[in-house]
Amino acid sequence: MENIKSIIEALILASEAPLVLEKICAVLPETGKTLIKEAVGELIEEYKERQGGIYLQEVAGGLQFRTRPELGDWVKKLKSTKPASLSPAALETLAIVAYRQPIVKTEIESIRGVDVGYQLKGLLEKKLVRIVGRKDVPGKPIIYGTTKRFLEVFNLKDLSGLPTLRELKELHEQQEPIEDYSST
Amino acid sequence: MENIKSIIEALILASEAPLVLEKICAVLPETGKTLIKEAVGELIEEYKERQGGIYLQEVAGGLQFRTRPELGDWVKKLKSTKPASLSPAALETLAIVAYRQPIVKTEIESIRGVDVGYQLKGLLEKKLVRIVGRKDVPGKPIIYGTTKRFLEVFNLKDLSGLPTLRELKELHEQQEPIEDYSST
Amino acid sequence: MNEEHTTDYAIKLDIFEGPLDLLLYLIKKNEIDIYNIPVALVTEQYLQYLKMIKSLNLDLAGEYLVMASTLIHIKSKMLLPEPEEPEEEEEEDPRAELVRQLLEYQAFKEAATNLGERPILERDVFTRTAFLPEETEKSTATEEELIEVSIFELIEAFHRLVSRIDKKELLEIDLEKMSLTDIINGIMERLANEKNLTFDELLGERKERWRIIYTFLALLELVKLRMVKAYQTSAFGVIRIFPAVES
Repeated sequence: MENIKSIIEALILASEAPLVLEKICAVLPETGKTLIKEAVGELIEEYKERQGGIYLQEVAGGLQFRTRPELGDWVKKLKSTKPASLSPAALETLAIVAYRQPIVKTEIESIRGVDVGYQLKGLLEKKLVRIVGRKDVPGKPIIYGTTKRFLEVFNLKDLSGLPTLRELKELHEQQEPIEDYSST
Repeated sequence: MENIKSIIEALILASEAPLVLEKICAVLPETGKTLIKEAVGELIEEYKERQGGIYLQEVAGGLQFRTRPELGDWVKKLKSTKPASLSPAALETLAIVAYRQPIVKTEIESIRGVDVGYQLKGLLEKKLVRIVGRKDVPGKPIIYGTTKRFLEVFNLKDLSGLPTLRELKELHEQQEPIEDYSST
Repeated sequence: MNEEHTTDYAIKLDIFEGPLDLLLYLIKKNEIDIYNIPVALVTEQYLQYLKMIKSLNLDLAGEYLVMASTLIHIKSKMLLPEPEEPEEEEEEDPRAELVRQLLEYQAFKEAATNLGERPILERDVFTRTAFLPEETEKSTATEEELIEVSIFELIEAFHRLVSRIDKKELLEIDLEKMSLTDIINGIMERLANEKNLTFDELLGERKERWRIIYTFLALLELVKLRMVKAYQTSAFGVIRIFPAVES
């Protein structure tokens, strides 16, 4: 019984959606449904009695680990420091600015083939890209470049530290091994 | 104390990445670091003693709930996706980067005796290895190192958790110990 | 080398990670002391292995050949007679460097095995992957937020763009139906002003792939029509284009 409870507990944590009884039964075909139900009940009870920060919640017909509702404010505080990642579109725009700076918006757009206004705004807000000046052509378009923060985020001493396309190609062009021996 | 432990437990579950001590401190500014460390240590101990299906693992400098390694086969039965495995060639390359970082490609190649471009590319894509910078020698070769993800994937608290190399013990320099939660 | 050995190698053929791995295998198979390698024996078996690969028409990585020459070099050095008068400093064993390399590689091979045997995420251990209710709420991230993206992703993004551009350019020609006539006229116009031009000069600064292809096609057409003459001073030398008729 102890072992079954442990397995169920592990399954609940690892499950991508609330874990339904049928899935537990499928993993443990040797164990009767009644026994599984009993183990689940005991697990729920244990977490309830323990009064810790997490508990087992029956949700959408399945089981899931949840944080105790009373602690919601603390959890929200944690979430406000969540690291942001860049969308592929923002990353591409940033890459063009980094490799082709100083550069104006229309030049970036001719490379990406789409409007980049939204991405540029986001990159300016994230302080990864800055306005370097204005180009001396009709319309005086804004010239963009990368910032010091850009170097910090990417752990670069200066722009010459950016890997070149040639270096990337060198990694790309290596021949593939004949077979992949999986490590078990 | 009970309450602090509960909050920390909830934070660990809610965090998507291993939760670092600094974040706990940021959420609980009123509580001293020593007290938080103590609570973390107790939590780890509790889960260890409980011998359930889940436990608290110190990984990549933070804390994370993980399923017990012995139950891996059961959990795998639940998961439909197969983990991408590393070939022996990739593992060798990764081991060299892990033990000898910061390191450049030619150094890895002189140890393995073969080209490692293909392996490096794969490890970069899997985010197990990252570009750290450029070496200040002619040609400015790219320097590689392991990532936080490497520690996460290999269930390591930090790089000092790697076992020392058998034949190279005398050459291996002592790693400075990094903050230890459980020792308080 | 008898047949039995031959098949033995054949089985082991593609499991070696490189010349050092193969050498370690030979040392283990022959129960040799790594600090006192009988170079002649190991070299013979090593070369036998390379022959095997060749006979099977498999690609042999250059590194294996480099190691073969290293082994032969060490072997020949060991055959040299000892110097009559021992020098001040003791002569280093010609095998020393190879032994050091083998030991180092062996240590990392072991480390790699250890890594592979650790509890690995998504293979032996698992974490929470399900969404929790709080996560659906929008985070109120500030401008000082951390950004998690690596420089490798940045350059990969750029690389994707560049490779996309090449294809796009070729597509654009089809769309715009760029006419060969335009380029032919352009070439003839330039040749009227300048006595002769090289292919490079014809292209000028504009070296997009489609332009190179079209300029080349235009030249072929002009040569066929006997409107220009192309001369080359030597094989692979610079090609000069002259107008067929002096204007």
